[in-house]
Amino acid sequence: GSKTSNDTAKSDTEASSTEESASTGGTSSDIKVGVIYIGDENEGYTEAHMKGIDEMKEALGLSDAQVVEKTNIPEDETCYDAAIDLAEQGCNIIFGNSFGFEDYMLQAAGEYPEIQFCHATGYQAAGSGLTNMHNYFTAVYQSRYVSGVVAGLKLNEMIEKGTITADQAKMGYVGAYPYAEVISGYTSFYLGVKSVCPSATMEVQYTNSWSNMSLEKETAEALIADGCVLISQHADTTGAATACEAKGVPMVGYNVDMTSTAPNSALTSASINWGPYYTYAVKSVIDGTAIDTDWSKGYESGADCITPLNEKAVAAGTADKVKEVEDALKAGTLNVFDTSTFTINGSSIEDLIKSDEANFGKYAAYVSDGFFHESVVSSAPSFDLKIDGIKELTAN
Amino acid sequence: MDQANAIELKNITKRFGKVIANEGVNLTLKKGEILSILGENGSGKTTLMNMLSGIYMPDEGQIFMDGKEVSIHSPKDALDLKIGMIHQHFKLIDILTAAENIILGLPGSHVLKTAQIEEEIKKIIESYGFDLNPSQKIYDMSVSQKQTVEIIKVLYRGADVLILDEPTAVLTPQETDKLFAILRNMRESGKSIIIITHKLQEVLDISDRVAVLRKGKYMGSVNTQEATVGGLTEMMVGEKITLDIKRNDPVDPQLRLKVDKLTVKNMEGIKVVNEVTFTSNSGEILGIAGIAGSGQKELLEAIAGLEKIEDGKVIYHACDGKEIILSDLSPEGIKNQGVNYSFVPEDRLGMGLVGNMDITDNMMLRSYRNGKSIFTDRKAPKKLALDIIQELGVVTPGVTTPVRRLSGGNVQKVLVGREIACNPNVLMVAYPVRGLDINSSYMIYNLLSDQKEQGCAVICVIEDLDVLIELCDRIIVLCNGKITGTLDARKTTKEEVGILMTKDTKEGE
Amino acid sequence: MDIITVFIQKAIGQGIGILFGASGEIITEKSGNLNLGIPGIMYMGGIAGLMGAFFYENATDNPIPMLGVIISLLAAFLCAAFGALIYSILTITFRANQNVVGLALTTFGVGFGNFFGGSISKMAGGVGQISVSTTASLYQKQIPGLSKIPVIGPILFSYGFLTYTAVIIAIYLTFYLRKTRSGLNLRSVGENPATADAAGIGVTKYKYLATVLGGGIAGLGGLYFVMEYLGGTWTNNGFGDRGWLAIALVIFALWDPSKAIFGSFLFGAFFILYIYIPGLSRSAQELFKMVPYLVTILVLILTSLRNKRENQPPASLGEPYFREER
Amino acid sequence: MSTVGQKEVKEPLIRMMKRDSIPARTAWLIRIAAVILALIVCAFAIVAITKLDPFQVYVGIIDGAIGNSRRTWVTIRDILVLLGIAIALTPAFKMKFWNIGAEGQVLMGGLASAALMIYVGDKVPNWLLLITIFVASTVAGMVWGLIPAFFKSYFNTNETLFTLMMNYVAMQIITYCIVFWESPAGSNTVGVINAAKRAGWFPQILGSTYGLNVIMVLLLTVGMFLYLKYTKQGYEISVVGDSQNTARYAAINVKKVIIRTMVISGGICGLMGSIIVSGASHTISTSTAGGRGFTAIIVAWMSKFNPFAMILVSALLVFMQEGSIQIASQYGLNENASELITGIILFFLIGCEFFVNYKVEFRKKQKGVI
Ligand SMILES: Nc1ncnc2c1ncn2[C@@H]1O[C@H](COP(=O)(O)OP(=O)(O)OP(=O)(O)O)[C@@H](O)[C@H]1O
Ligand SMILES: Nc1ncnc2c1ncn2[C@@H]1O[C@H](COP(=O)(O)OP(=O)(O)OP(=O)(O)O)[C@@H](O)[C@H]1O
Ligand SMILES: [Mg+2]
Ligand SMILES: [Mg+2]
Repeated sequence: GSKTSNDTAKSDTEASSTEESASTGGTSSDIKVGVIYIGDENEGYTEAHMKGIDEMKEALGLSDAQVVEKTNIPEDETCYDAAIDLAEQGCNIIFGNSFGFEDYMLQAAGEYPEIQFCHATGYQAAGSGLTNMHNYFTAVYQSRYVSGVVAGLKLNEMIEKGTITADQAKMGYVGAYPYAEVISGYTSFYLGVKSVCPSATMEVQYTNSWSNMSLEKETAEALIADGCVLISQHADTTGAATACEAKGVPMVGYNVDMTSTAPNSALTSASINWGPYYTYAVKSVIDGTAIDTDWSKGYESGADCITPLNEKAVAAGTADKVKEVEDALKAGTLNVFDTSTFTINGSSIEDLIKSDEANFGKYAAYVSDGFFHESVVSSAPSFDLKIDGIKELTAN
Repeated sequence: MDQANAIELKNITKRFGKVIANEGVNLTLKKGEILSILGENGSGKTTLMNMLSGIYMPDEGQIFMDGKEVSIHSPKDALDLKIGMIHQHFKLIDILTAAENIILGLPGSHVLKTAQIEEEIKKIIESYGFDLNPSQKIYDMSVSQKQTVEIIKVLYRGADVLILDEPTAVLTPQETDKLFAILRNMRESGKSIIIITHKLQEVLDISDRVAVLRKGKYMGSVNTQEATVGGLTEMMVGEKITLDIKRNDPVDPQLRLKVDKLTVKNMEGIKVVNEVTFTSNSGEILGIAGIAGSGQKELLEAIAGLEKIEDGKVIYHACDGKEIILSDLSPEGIKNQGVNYSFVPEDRLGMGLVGNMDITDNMMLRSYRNGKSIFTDRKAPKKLALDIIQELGVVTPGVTTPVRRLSGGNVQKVLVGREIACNPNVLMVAYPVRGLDINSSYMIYNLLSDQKEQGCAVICVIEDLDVLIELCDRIIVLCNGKITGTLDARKTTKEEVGILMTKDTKEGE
Repeated sequence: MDIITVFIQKAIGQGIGILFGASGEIITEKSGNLNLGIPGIMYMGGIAGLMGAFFYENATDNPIPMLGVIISLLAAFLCAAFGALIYSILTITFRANQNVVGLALTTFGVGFGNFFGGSISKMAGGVGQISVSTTASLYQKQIPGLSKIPVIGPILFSYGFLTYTAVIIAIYLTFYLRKTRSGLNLRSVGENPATADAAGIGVTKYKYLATVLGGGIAGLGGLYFVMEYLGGTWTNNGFGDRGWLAIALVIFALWDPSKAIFGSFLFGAFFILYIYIPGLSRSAQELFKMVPYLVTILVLILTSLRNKRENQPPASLGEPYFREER
Repeated sequence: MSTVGQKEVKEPLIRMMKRDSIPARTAWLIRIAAVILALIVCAFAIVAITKLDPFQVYVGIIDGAIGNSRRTWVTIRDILVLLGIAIALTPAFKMKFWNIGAEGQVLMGGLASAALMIYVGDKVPNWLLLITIFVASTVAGMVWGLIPAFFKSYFNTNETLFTLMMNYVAMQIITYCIVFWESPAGSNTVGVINAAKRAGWFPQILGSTYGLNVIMVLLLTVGMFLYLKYTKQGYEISVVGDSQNTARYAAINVKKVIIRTMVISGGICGLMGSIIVSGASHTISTSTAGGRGFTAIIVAWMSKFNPFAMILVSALLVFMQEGSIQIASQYGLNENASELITGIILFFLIGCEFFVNYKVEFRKKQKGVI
């Protein structure tokens, strides 16, 4: 475990190293952790999880032998095999990082009640009746919001310079699937943009794949050809960055820092730091305390962040504004899904819930105190409303 | 003899697995002579020649050219030594033109100067009196045209030693005469020539000296002037044999097959069989004469259901008097009607047999359907295979050898043996002795006669007019797909048949 | 820019990688070798080129773009040729079944690409961090001036040099096969090696050269994808199944490289068509993604309906040659 | 006068000759030697690339494949799938029909099973559902085999590409269906189908979850062996494979045989799809076949269409694959390394067949130059 976490997670590393001193002397030497990954270190999403695991190892002082990682596990019976195999190897806690693992992990969790199973991005733990099954995610909408602010400032700069007019401030978004996680993500990004650039609009095109570099690039190019002046994405590769760099269109990435692919165009990337959760979950097992059935923390715990701003590309004053927004998020004074900032077909969500038009009633549980409580009912994002100003190019 | 040796083979041995194709062969070819090599099928003639042309390498022995030892590892070495060979099976590329085939592998300018090359080739064509269009594609050519290309290929390369492996097997007598004239011409210009043929008359006709191989061993040579057909056969086979074809009068001939105004078109839409009408009777051999490519092959294949029939009828008259119209049926349909007939096609390995299967499995081709079980019976075919090997003297390392490995003559014996074994009511054979040695040829002729005596209606296409007249009861002559005459074999002459074969038929159209 | 112009431009961009693969496979097949390892070989070319540029750029402080291009070109070509050499040794000298060797090589090549792709990713500091921007920028350099002409500029002149190289190679190969002596020899080797052999042509030599050079050319397709198309990065299985489409294109083009040029553009167009058709639902998009494959099938059926002699695969395709075999 | 004889007389260094036959024992020794040689080469590669102790890596592979009974069962299950698909391909290949569309045929079979599990689910008793699944998935595979066979037999359409393209069409059909079957919306995941009631799942047989898989695939293996070797249809396949002209001559209906054989080949592939979906994964996705349709081609060819040799070859390949999952996790070795190792072993195994079929002689003595 000599890998150090990257710069973006620096603040968090410090935070957890204090935790580490608290846990020394515990039973961390007998614990064994198993991890099932959909990809490997060559794939951005899994790589982020691996970094989180490494951070956890360092924070809790686990040896390499105490962490067994299985990579490139497809979302089928192989996942179940892997989970069972890890259980039989004596793991006390087993993580799985892909949505499609959930059913197989549930199956294994039922068979090994004394082992903790933690599944990222899933939603079934609470309803499963298994006490050893847990879901986790982070409040990634926060980092998306912050990255949106960066994008909005860039748009403002372009409007000021006269490159575009205010009503040409149309952005393109390369999404993977029309899935709540993606919808919640692009909405928070858009709300971030709008908070500084009110005239901005956005088009979303789906690739129907989590990770396909060529498709992401082609989709970004089609969006640019369609008049989008800034691109963001919720898909795992740097395909969109490649397209933007070639066309000189500013872009906001996801997961990883994209400045090496797009040194002149990448502004920043919304990113997740999984370290805090892994540290929390494994430490809970060591301490013998219960793990949250649904865990979702954000900026305040260092689980979300944006990658370092690309000074070459961002608008002047971005860093200050970002700091201000981040502080507000950490302090809890800023709510991303403030219902006063968006409308759906011209109405506010509160009004829609009241009228119970088109089944809006089901959102009542999420909306109170003037905002939509994302990732509270369950750890996975649940905001799947199409708000005004955003147009999905893929029909439903 | 004061002539120098062009080539000297010393103690050459070549094995293929267990088969010894050549064993300690010593052979010389003198400068400016035409040497003919004679031997039964599978006696190793082709193998020996292939070692001169670089296809095979001898396991043992030495090759000398002009007195110096040479080693020939590849065809290229042979070409560099100015040895040219025309192989038993043409070595031509179908989709290329004659000119492209001729210059294949030769050095020259990087970019092809097609016009110039064709000009050069035309010169050769004219100087030897060939008839060929250098820009014609090979797949459009007749067999003799292909042969011409092969010869020009050798001439163009300027070979000093020319080897021809059964060049006349597919030629008409006229074409053969033309070829021989050219060979004599070449001999006059100092070239040395080896020719392999099974037709003894040709041997006597063209060669200066005859060398004989038997079972891979060299049996010695005789000057052609001193040679006789009987002597040569005895040398080849190792014993005295009689070369007679028996022909009895047909006994109780009954109508078996009636072909009525049959018309077949080829891919280009030309009528290759044009309103052909004839009958075939039991206990009778019907011969079909005609120069190569006059529609014989298509006619037989059409009757067998393998060729699409444009117009006309083929009616089978069963022994019980029932009439079955075959012309609408596929081979499968004919089979299902219970018509018992056999067919020995021209293309033995490509149509009559499965090259990669052994003799037993090839026997099954006719009989595998027997019985109700979904499983095949291998016992009977195996017995049949052993019987055929025994009775027809098939030279093979074993019953399990793929037939592809057998020499041409032996392949034919296996095929004919199988077809006769079905006790057919109608037996059709196309070019049954092509490529066969004289001994085997007579064996086949007599097998056909036997079939006739057993009451089978035999239809055969045979090139050799002497044999045709001697073997058959009736002869029909085809020219350009039309019948130009029906003759009584006992009364006709070779000349009469020859005239009908080239009779101009255009007038009727 | 007009959306149709962009579409054509992108279709060509998608097609070029396939074109390299098809050109390489055509001369390979003309020698009688059906190299199903091309998809793997293209991965090998891509990763080797990227690694070459990566190590070069990391080794010097001021990398010279031209040198980076030369190094990566060589690395890609040689590594892909090496893959084809493995294939050649096994199929030509050892006479192993071409299908098996090809498929095994594809497995090997894709694994090779992803393995080393991962390794350099790690060295670069993580996913998406590989950067060979100096080299890649030269690969992506468009023809100055001309590319700025409206409509014609983007469609004809807005590509890097590899795009033009692909077209030139394809055209030259057609010329080579049709008009040159050694092209004639090569064709005859693929049609009938025994005949070619008897005519004194070095069958083995031709088979080796055609297959190895063909592999090298195909490898440039991988390089194109990595450098010009993606601007110098790597992603696992990023090249997808384009290698298979390259093999499909061979038949599509009836073994004529110059016909493959337009074929490849057409394939490229079908690939991205659905992105440019507005208002498709997600399920409809998935159906649209079938189009390239359905069109290939349709073309196959249509070409088989008019079965011309000249449109057939090389007659000895897929078969090993042993002179002494009867 | 010609200028022959200037050339030096030289025996070539190496001469190759076709062997007539070789004792089975020698053949196997050659193959074993090839595997050992391959492992040695791989060992060098491992040291060069990863600096790991190759011996331990191999121990890791063995441990990963058969380290405990669960791992062993997983290995067996995966061997069976690969074996079954190879068996399915064999009749087509024997007929020289280059069916590289097993991937798609398996997928269509899997799709049929998944559809039945989803739509018919708990409406019928499980045994009836399973039988329906077998029939439906076989039919689905048959259709996928029939289409290219039809065009091959009537128009001589190139089947290699046709079947390859059919794979992608099948994949797109699956992604299309997933849009409707996914849960939750947009997740692109069907998840475990009928997780609670296990409707359409293979029952436990002989005390094992995979008992039915074993029985079915072994029956297929033996059946295919008998079919090809001893039945009339098997004989027809060989004849058609060797020469279509000869087949027509022998009154075999070539079109019928091509179509029938591909229907059988595709049908078994489809059935394997149901074994994967109902008997193992209980879900459907584009990676349900997971490239095994291609690997099976290698298996079928390397085994020279001998169903029993296929057991060995598929066992070797799956063994390496399962083992490498283990070493990847144990040593943090990138999993793609296993493809490299498998590739190298395959190259050696493929190459060694040459020495089984041919005799190689080195120059015995230097002959005199005259
Ligand atoms: N490539 C080969 N592989 C195995 N056996 C062979 C091969 N070539 C020839 N033989 C065997 O060697 C023997 C001699 O064959 P060869 O072709 O030389 O005979 P031939 O005299 O030319 O006969 P024919 O008159 O029928 O042409 C035969 O038994 C044949 O089966
Ligand atoms: N990329 C490719 N290019 C050409 N042929 C290919 C390709 N991929 C596969 N093939 C196939 O390889 C096979 C081998 O061809 P072969 O020359 O044996 O003729 P054939 O197609 O079997 O046809 P026929 O039965 O008419 O002789 C063919 O079936 C052909 O379809
Ligand atoms: Mg011969
Ligand atoms: Mg063919």
